[in-house]
Amino acid sequence: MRPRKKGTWALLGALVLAGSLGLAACGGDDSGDSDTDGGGDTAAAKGGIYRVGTTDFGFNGGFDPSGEYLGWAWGLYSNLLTRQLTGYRHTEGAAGSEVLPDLAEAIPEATDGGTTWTFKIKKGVKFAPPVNREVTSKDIAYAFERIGTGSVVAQYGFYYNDIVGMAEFKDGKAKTIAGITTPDDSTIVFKTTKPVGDFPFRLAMPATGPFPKEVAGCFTKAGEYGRYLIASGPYMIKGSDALDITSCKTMKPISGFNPTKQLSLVRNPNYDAATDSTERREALPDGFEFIINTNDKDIFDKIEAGEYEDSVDAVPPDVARRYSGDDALKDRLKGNQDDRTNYIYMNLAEAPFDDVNVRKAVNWIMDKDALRKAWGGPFYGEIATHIAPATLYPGSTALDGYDPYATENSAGDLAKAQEAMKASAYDTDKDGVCDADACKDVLFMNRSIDPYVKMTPIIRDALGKIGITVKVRELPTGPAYESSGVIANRIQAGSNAGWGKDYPDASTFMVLFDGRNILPTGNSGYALVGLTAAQAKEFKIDYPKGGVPSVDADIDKCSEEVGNARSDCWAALDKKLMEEVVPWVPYLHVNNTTLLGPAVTKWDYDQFSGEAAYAHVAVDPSKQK
Amino acid sequence: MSDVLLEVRDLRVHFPTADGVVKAVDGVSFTVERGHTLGVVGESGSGKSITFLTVMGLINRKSAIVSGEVLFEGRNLLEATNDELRHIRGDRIGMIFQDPMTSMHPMYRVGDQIAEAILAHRSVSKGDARARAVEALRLVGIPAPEQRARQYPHEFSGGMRQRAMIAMALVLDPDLLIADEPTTALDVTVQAQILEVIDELKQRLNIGVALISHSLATVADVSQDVMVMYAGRPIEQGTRDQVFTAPLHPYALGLLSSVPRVDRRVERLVPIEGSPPSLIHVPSGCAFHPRCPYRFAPCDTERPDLRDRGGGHADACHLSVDQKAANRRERLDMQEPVA
Amino acid sequence: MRFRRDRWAMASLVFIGLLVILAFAAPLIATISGHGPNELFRDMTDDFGLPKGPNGSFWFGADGSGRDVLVRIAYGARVSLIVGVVATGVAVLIGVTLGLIAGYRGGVIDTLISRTADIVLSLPLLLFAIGIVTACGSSREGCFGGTVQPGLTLVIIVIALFSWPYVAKIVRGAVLSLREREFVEASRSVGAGDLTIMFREILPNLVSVIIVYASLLVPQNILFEAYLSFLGLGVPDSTPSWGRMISDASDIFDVAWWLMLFPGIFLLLTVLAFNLLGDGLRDALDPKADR
Amino acid sequence: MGRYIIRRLLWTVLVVVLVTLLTFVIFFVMPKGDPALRFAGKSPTPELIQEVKESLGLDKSVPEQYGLFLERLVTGDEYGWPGLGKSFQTKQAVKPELVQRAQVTITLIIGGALLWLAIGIPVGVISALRRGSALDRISMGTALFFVSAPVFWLGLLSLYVFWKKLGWLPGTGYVSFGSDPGAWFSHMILPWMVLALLFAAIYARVVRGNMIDVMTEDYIRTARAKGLSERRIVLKHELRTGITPVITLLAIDLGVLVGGTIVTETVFNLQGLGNWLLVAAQNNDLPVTLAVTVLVAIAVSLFSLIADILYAILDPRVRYQ
Repeated sequence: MRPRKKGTWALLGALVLAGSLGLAACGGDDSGDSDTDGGGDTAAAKGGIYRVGTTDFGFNGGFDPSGEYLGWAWGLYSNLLTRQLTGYRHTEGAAGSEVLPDLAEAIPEATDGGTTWTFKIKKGVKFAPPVNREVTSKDIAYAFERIGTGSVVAQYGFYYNDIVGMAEFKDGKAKTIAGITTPDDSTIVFKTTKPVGDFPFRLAMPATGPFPKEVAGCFTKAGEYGRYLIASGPYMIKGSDALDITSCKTMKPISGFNPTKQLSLVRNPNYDAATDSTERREALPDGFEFIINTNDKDIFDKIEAGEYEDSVDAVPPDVARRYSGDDALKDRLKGNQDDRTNYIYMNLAEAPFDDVNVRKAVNWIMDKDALRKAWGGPFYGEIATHIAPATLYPGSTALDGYDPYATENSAGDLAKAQEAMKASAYDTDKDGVCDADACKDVLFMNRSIDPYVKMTPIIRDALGKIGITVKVRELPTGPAYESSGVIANRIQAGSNAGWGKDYPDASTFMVLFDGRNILPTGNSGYALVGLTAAQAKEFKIDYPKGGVPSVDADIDKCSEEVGNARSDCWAALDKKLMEEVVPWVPYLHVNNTTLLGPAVTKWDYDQFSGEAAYAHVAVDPSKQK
Repeated sequence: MSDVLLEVRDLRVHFPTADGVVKAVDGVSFTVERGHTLGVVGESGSGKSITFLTVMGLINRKSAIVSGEVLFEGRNLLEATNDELRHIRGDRIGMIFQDPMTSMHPMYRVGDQIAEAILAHRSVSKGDARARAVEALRLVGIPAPEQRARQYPHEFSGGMRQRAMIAMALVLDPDLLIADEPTTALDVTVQAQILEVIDELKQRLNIGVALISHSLATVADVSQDVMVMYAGRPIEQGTRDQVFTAPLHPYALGLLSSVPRVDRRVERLVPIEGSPPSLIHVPSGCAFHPRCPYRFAPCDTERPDLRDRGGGHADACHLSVDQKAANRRERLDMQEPVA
Repeated sequence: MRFRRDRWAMASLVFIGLLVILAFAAPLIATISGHGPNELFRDMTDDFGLPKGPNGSFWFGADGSGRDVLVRIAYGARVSLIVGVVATGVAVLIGVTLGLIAGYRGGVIDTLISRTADIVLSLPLLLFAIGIVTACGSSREGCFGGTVQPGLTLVIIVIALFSWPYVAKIVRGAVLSLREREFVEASRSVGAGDLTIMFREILPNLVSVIIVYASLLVPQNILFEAYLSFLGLGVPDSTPSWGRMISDASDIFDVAWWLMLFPGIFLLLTVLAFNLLGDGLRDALDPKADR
Repeated sequence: MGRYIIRRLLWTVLVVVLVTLLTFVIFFVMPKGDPALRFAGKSPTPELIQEVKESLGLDKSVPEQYGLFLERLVTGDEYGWPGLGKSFQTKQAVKPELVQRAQVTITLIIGGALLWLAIGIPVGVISALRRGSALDRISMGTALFFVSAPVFWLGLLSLYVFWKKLGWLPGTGYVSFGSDPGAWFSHMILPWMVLALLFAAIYARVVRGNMIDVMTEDYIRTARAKGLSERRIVLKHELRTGITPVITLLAIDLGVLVGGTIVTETVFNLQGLGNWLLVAAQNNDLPVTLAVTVLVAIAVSLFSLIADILYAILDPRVRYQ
């Protein structure tokens, strides 16, 4: 049985799995509506244990916040366990995308031309037992030292490369990071080499701490600290108070976290709600249980029976069908936009996709509705018509109703596809069907798990209509990703890809089209937009005669913009990509889908993590089983 | 004065199969007397083994149609229940088989296998049974029987194993020993020893023996009575001397002439040509006629009965006694014995 | 001949015959029903992308992509039969050759071949199947210098690779007992070469053993293909395979029973038929195995 | 005997070396992606990839890595002996999970084996004794059915019937005995049954065949000629030789199944070795793949050694050769 599970890489845009699906498109769903009752009308109250089932935790950094890059894990840290300088409301939609102070008293204005950020830390925030001391600015500075420590493998450490002295620290040339100073225990100052407008967003990411060095300092290998995590938020890992921190050697993994069984959280006795706000965290249940149950069907049976409250995994289509058809149950089914795009990529350096007309034809022919059906239909997301989800262009209306390849029912249009194909050199007889050898046996990468495998016949069928025959390789998620990222493999196209935001800005999508980011291995811009002849030579691949279009200049331009102008600039680039460069067929803005148990009295969606807003949930223990 | 142990009357054993009825034994009558050895001779498929397996109740009764009488000390064994038969087997009638290599269970010690026979019929302790087993081994001339009893069959030579089989068959002092080709699988030198052991024990224990063999030579020295079988029927019966000195039936004659004999002036082997008949489609008339060098008019139509030709010497053949004598002279290339 | 009287074996032969016809006639079934094997019928999936069950036009219902299950089962017979027969053929070819050599030559060659067979048998076979299939599927070149592409050929190679040792062991054992027989001695004494003896004298005596064994290997290899396809390591999706169809059903077997039931029944009956045929052949050709 | 065992153990070591070497070859030589990439984030820098490689031990040359693997296997590593390293995927030490997973698989195999022996042997024996009867035909027909039925299909079918439709049994997944013995048992029933039915069918056929062969043996006729009771003949003489080969078969099957219950584990969602191996191999999790491979290779070799030793104990003919 191929597992349908929340992937290891939910936040890794390149690796979106079935688990992280977003935006409600299906009847009666509630995109704007924040504090949703979970089906009961009981008032949300404190108490009870909130239980969540999942087939697999899927941590890719061993749950060490310094390296962990899984969206759901980010949700756990920021909702429940750790408090960063900045944070979010943990709610749905635009309100949930706004960055707020958390550990910091306020988000300061940058000084020195946007390169200096001085944060004041709140008093009275204490680490959970056994550390039991106040959180200081040094604990945050230490978090950045961890980011700069190679062996920790901070997967998104690149966001902090603009901090002065980070490079020297990484190379071992400096003992401290020159650009991070802590004048006193409640002040921390960051200096960046250039203005970084979205710096507060970056400080909301879990790798920025705070971490007590007396514990975390013992664990500087990738993923180790995950089993010793010391909380600063309302909850802590059960049993963390029993951790013997007299020395590194006496520490044994905290009992409440077994990576293959469960993660149990209990209230952190040192948490003072007065330092927090209920807008950010209500912290209603007395504890959380995250339970690994490898039987996906059983998880949803248990939710239905009231044995679990929630699941990390996507709701299977058959369950969604049953619930959405039942008025009494409908409200317990949630679909929320996850700010992510799933797409078919085409390799611009490989025939026949080196011809923009072929790429346009592919966009015209693709039956996006059928592709969405493979995912489970409208409940599982909105059909994508451009690169980044519209929510990443706040204040811009440029993409409202934008669909350059609009077809009836989004089912594809053969006539328009053939028209595009006729313009291509690969259609030598101009009949709208590719007849060149280049269109035969095109190497097409896909994943070997549901729902990806269900897309294969649809893609094969669609491409066949314009004369492109594909040789589909279906590999497990990891190997598919790795193979696509090796340029020498010369994969011509694929549907194993998806991309999500790290924080709400379109730049987090456009990095995929920056030719300067292309790597021979580990490449994530599979379409190779912006590839230069020099790079092609270096990677030992042929460079197409017509060249490869580049948007590097557009990216540089937009990066400097701020506010609505920034959104408009990115939106214009999105359009340019869709109409002139055409590297992708974006087909779905995937939803995060959730089924709630009968005991859930309050539930919200966290736009930041793309998962349940655990900080705002509540259960009625009397309805639990 | 003879003491008849076993009397078989008109025994028939037929096996119905998909291809027809196999008449494995088709009218056999004979007696075995105490202190005597009956030699039963015939080619494979002549029904000699089936006859005695039927006597022992060792054929599958479900798949065979058996008629006639098997009187053992006056009791008809064909009417005995399985349980009654079981008590007679091993206890009153012992049997040994052709291949000593496969006739003992390979995974049990020889002594234990003999003791098992004792325990099946006598209420004695295991220790006593083992002691008797050792004695039995000693009786059949196995050296160091105490050690041998603790060994497994594959550690025995062929001859030793057959001795052990004899020990097993005789350990309960049965009245009758059926030896089904006991020497066929053995070396020539060992053959004589085994026959000697059987003969000696027969005399010492005063039992009756049925010695089955495909060779007349084997039975020649130790039998008192001889029966020659062909295609499920006896075709010649008589005392040893009668059959050996004056065989009547051409088949018996053939068998005898194919035996190398030192007392013959000219060494000559005359095998019987042709192969044994199918038991489903037994040739009409005399079953031997297709192979018979002397066949004549009635042979392929009329079946000759077994008839006494004087002195209890009987055969089943259409030829006249004189003709047979002439054939004998020609075939055996010798004079009538002066006896 | 005993085989003719074996009613079950004869029935199996008839079934296999029908299956072969089904496999050949698959395009005909597609034409009659008007449903191509890879044709997608939007109407046959609902709003949630879940397949619809049997109806007048789709007798066995549709799969998750809206394809006709009946038509795909007919095409799937091809894969099962081809893999079953070809992989077995390759395995038998390798197994017989190596078994003959090992049994006849003995010594170092025998040790080498026998030990290789032992090692292959102690390999975690699916691991290597996964390794090979994944490795060959991840780049444009395929693997083994581009000679092998994922798909039917690779599946056959993997299966043959893991089933020859069984054949080799059987053949080697049989050769060992034949090697010292008179007729071999005789031809050796008249100066026949090793190859002549191996292939002209010994091989003909092994024919019945090989036929029996091959006939029993076929159903195993059909199942093997189904297992590989079930685990997503088999033929590409455009080639319908029963194992893959069952695999597609594995997540939704409770709401789309037809997707699990029908391919499974065909797979079961096919394997059963080949097993019965093999048993029948063994009974007929191997007089010792009278059971 | 002693020397024989030592020789076989050395052979086991050789098999482990060869099999792991092959695993390495398949892992590195065949063109595949680099597992390091997966843990370097979505926008990896070459430096980060290098760090990940170092943290996974992939920065060294392949022969060096293999040498290190063998060395750690023998001398142990930071997680104790034998050194199996930590999983690429979970960053957790392989050994404790190997133990945990092995328990699941062993539970499955032992429960299944008890069941299939309990079904297979009596069915085989009775079929042989009642050869040709209706009972025999039905038993052998059923056996052939289960030999032919694909395990995954049977598994899904049984889940559909007993879990989804009848609701008699809970669904898939493994519950440890310690946490809830009742749930442990009810979750294992179907996997045991499905695994056992296949093997029970195979064993019934083998036992029947053996018994029929044995029943025509001369020594059975001898036993009967000795006047032994039918009961004793069957129980002591026929079964002894009829079942001895089954013990060998069992030992070999148990060894092979240590890594060979992939399909059963996959269908029933049991987090055992087979399932682990499948996932690890598919995701290039080399340390896990190697650990399971080593365990399987050792299990196969050791069990076949056990089979031989058992055979020698049970069959005196072998013992003295």
